[in-house]
Amino acid sequence: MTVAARFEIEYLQYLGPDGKLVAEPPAAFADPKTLLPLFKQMLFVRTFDSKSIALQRTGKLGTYASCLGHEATHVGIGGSMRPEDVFAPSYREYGAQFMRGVKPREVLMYWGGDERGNDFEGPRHDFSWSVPISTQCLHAAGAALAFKLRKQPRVAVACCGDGGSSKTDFYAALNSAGAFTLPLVLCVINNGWAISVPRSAQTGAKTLAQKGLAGGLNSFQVDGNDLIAVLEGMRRATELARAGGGGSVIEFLTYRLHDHTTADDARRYRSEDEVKDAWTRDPMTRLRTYLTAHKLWDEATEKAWAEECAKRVDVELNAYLETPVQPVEAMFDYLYADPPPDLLEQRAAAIALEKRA
Amino acid sequence: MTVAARFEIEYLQYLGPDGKLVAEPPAAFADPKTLLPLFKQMLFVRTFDSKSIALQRTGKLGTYASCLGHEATHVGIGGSMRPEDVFAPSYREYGAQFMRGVKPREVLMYWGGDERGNDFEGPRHDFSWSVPISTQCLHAAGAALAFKLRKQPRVAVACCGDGGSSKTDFYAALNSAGAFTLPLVLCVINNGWAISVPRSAQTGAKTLAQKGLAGGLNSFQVDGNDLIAVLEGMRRATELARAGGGGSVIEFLTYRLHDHTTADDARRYRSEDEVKDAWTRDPMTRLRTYLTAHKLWDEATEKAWAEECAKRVDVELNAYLETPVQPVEAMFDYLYADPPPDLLEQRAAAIALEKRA
Amino acid sequence: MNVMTKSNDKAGAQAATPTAITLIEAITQALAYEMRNDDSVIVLGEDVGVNGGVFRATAGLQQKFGAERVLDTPLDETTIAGLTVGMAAMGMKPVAEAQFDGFMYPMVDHIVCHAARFRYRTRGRLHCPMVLRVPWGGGIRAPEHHSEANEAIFTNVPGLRVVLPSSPARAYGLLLAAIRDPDPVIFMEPKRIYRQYKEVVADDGEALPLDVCYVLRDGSDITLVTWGAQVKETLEAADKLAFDGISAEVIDVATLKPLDFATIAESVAKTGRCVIVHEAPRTAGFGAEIAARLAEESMYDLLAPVERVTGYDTHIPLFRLEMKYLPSVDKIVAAAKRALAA
Amino acid sequence: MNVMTKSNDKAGAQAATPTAITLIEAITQALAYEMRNDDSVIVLGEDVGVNGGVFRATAGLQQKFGAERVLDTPLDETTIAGLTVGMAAMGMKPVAEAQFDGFMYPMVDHIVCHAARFRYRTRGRLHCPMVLRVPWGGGIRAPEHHSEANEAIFTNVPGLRVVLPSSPARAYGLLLAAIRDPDPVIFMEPKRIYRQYKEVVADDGEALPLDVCYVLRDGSDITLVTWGAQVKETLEAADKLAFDGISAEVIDVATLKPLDFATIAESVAKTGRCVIVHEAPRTAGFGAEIAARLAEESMYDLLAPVERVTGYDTHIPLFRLEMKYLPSVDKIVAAAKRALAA
Ligand SMILES: Cc1ncc(C[n+]2csc(CCOP(=O)(O)OP(=O)(O)O)c2C)c(N)n1
Ligand SMILES: Cc1ncc(C[n+]2csc(CCOP(=O)(O)OP(=O)(O)O)c2C)c(N)n1
Ligand SMILES: [Mg+2]
Ligand SMILES: [Mg+2]
Repeated sequence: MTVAARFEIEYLQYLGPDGKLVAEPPAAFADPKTLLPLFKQMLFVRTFDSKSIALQRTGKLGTYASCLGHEATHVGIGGSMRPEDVFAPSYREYGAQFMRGVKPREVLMYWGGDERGNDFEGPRHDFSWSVPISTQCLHAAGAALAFKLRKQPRVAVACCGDGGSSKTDFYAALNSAGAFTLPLVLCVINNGWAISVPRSAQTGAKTLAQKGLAGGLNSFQVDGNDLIAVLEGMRRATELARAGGGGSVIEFLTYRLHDHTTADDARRYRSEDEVKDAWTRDPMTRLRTYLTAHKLWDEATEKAWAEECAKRVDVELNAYLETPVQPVEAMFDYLYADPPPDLLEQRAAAIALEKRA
Repeated sequence: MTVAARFEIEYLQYLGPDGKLVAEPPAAFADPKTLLPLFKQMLFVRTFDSKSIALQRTGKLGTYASCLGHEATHVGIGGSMRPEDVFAPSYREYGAQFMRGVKPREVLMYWGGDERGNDFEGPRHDFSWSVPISTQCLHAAGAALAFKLRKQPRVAVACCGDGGSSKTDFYAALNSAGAFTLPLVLCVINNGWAISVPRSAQTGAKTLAQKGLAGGLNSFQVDGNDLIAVLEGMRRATELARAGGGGSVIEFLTYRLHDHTTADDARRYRSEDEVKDAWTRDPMTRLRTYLTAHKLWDEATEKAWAEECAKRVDVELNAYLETPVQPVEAMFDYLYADPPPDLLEQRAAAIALEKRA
Repeated sequence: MNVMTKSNDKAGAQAATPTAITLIEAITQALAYEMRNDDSVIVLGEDVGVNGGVFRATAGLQQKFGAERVLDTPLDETTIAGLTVGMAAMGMKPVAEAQFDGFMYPMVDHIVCHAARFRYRTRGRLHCPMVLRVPWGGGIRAPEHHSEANEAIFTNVPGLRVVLPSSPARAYGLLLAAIRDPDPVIFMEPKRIYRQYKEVVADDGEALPLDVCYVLRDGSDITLVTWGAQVKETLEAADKLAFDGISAEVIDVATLKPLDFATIAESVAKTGRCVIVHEAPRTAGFGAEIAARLAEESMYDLLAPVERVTGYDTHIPLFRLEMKYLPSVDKIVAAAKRALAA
Repeated sequence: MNVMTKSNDKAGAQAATPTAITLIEAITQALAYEMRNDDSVIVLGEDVGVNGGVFRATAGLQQKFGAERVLDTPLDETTIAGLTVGMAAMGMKPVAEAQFDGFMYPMVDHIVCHAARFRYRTRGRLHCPMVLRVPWGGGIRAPEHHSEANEAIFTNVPGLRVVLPSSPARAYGLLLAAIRDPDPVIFMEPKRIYRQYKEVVADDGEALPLDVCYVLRDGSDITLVTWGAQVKETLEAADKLAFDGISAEVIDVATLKPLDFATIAESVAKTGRCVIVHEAPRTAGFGAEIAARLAEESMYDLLAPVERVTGYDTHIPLFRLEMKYLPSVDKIVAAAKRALAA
């Protein structure tokens, strides 16, 4: 038998669910102190998330996609990028976006039905939220191609879900990354579910990481609830990309602890037991244990920080709630740089109608 | 280091370019006699191909896609299927279609600009030619899903090219095959070129076969110029599929010895040397040598068979040339089972216009 | 529940005293009926199984008919469209769901190049008896891409039917007809009125005719032509006009393609005036085709210029502004009055 | 060759005495000009590199500008569209090619959901300065899917421009304008007339205005409105009509979206009659929008019903029958005479 090619999919894990190391952490993250600011950010994100859900329940926000349980993956991804890199999120990676400068009020504006949420102050070149699943992966590939052609040492990072890894755009992105040797990192955030469809129904592949082999990419899995593994995975992938070595597919294994969105009721399709079990792998708990063991965290600090988070989130919530609706002409004003006369006529008519009303 | 998954891509080859065995042939094809009818079909296809090109050059045919050099792959694929299986070709696998009962005159009708070429007598359930690259792969997946749901022991076989393996539809097909464990065989016919774009520009993957790993499929390469390897590869894949074991991706390594189509001029983008070199791996020569060595073939037989082929092809050519153009109403008559009144009015108007002209 | 079944009726009548149901329940009822009636009918899409669809259109179907009749697909619309075409060509009757209007675009290739062409391409050897259902249109305070009225993408494509019901009864009857039709049907469901009101719809398996307009209200002064969710606003506008002594005829186009222009022409021949209402952007929306036919065939009947009340030529905004984008009763009444004043 | 260059003109004039060129050569000339002029312009597509495109539109560009400016992509239209959107959002000006009209459908999603929306979605923070070029229409005896007139797919989509040149000069000037436009442009090239005739087109980098109709011939009795390859038949029909003493005004719409209806309205105000000619299927083709505008805004000017001369409401047949499908000079003349007799 002749073998034409051989492959292995590696799995990275350093910090186990119990907060103990299961492997020697890589040098860059060996000092637990480096993790502290990220842990604080994870806590902030969780506060933001629960307050946003509450806001939605009171009717003051539209449908909202929770990020509960994804904090290590999201914050780790955002924390591994440089400002000049470009981020192409799907719709729940607030942790990554906050690390890059997007404001919580902007997230709320978006889910609150206001386009201005996408006009965020975070890196002005970052892509906005992408509702059509995985299309952002190809935009990131296009951005990576632009960086390569301009010989800029920038990396494009896109996120999609386990469901999103079935989407043809995801495959197109990894195919392009291989064909053009692009500085692209495709982060597949496998949280077990695509709304009601379990990971097992999406594909016959043993891992989602191995999809990267189809494009000849650097492909591996990480424990997405282990911040160290997330950081190390991203370090490897971004360094490779920045050095001209091409693209990666990283599968982050985590879990969606909340409903898909506030419009969903997960009890219809998954068991309480599964969720309970997933909580035992919560990214927050293990990191708290680890940092506490290293005397970098304690209950008092947590309490103080929790209060601070609550305060900061409230500021953002209020800023969102106080933002007046856009004027009616806003629906005409950002369509073309050079709007045609007919459109301007419609705009004038819409304004006139408002005045009459 | 933890390894989450390991893979190997096997390469099948039995008959080397010099017509000598490089490995023990599998039992099913150990008797060279089994190859003889297929070899004869390969010769027939080659005759058909050269006469079709000649016909195009005289203006009696539209653009035509040659199959020169693909004979072992095409005939081997067609010869491995059962009548009740379904075949979803791209546009140049005449060898496979002839094995299934499609008539050469039907191929000519199609390239001659007449839809009736698609109304072929070959298995009435086979898909017609598919110009939009690789879309047929998903139709085959849909057919395979139908077979599975109806618990029919039928297999769907689709062909696409090396270029076609970059198409999102191809990825979608292999993803579905894995997700639903479908009786689907995806044949990637890697002939080195997609019009002017070389295989190397399509993807960073080392083999095209490994794309199947993305869907968890049975994935391997065969020497597509070696009829035995083609038959063995197809045997493995169709048996697996029929037994409920799911889908395969087979990469057939061959070469497009002609221009892409008669509308193309390959000298613009590839070297004469490359083509000369490819001729040394011609599927016909090696099989002829092998069968001759086994006293199953000789020059006289070849001459007689060549004459027979020429005669048969001429009958088909003439049948094609003598087929009158469809009446103008043919463009209305096959659109809906139940055509709406406006369309019938347009039909009447078109007929009236014809009469006046 | 009083269950009545005729032994020779495979599908069976489920309830002797049908209760009033919403539009979305009518969809579910039609799907269930036809799945009982014809075992080649297969439902597929994202979340259509255990979850019963994000709008609950397929609620209970997987429990009733099994996982081999109601399939959750991988998350890819290209996949759904391509599998549907392939299954249909093999003689099944797949009813696929696109989760939202804004996610149909990856399906366009398989619909236009294949579903709409199989019969034509093979001179009738193969064909595509499939339905693609999709929740359509704005007004439910949903996120981006969940509110699009994109029917015009399909109306220039030969070989398709484009159907848009606007009441529980028509949803039931037209969906049955769509599934039974041997050609591909794009079945767009006005999600804004999924649960707007209830209507008694007998689960009798009676299809309603495709390819015809439904005259919902007779009138003599002006013809209001619309489809989908706007039927409601249009009927309300007719009420308002009646209050002012104006008699408006209201036509629900129901099947956009092929268009039953005869019914519209007949009405305009009577009224001499026409307002076309739809929520898609104006330019090259399907309303243009109706206005064009009037300009070609009803010129001498028209007593006033045709009016279109439509979405603006911009994207439907996120929900804080979306109601200002959509046609409203007031906009329709104003257009009708303009036409009447002309 | 007498080469003249101004040192302050990056793009440079290539030839002092411009020779007559075909429409496809005008495309190549415009691409080359703008690639010299602006190094953010990138050409990408299937076979656009060494091979210079299947129609030779990009012939010589890779040799001239290098493989980093002219990119052969993997064979996937979704890929081309998605990469183009991503590059454009980063400030490049990609000019992508779809190899044939029938292969554009997989691009619809990225065009409609993203190219057309980036500016709107982000309130101007990001936008998509891209052009998608595509050989368009029938009549070249090509295989299936190589002959489609599918402009209507895009004309209902806000945020896009849809441009269709019909002469070498307009191909050059409008393509330059399209590339320079900061918003996405679908640039459809009538492949049937790629090499039909030559015209002197100075390589001076002068763009022609987008968003306006071009009046190609003045007339007073009837207005003939068309675009793309049918401009030729329409002009010939005008000649024939002139022979019968009928003075036809001929308008090349050129930019379908946004439509310059004012120019058409002005002409019809003068002539009172209008024939719209296009090769796409009639129903919901873009001609419907023009007829609709006439029905709304030019009713009182019209002396006769509007006429449309179009492809039939069926797929363009394979080439043995295709010419019977397309509008012809005779069909146009007949329609004009009907309008004049009305
Ligand atoms: C093209 C498209 N199809 C369908 C949807 C509806 N939808 C929104 S989220 C979702 C599931 C996504 O699952 P996954 O990719 O695993 O991401 P997760 O939500 O779990 O983070 C679906 C089907 C969509 N947004 N876009
Ligand atoms: C969707 C689509 N895009 C582009 C084309 C034009 N085209 C026809 S054949 C071809 C190359 C195909 O190459 P490959 O898949 O390797 O098959 P081969 O022709 O070599 O057998 C291209 C680009 C097409 N037919 N369909
Ligand atoms: Mg998920
Ligand atoms: Mg090839």
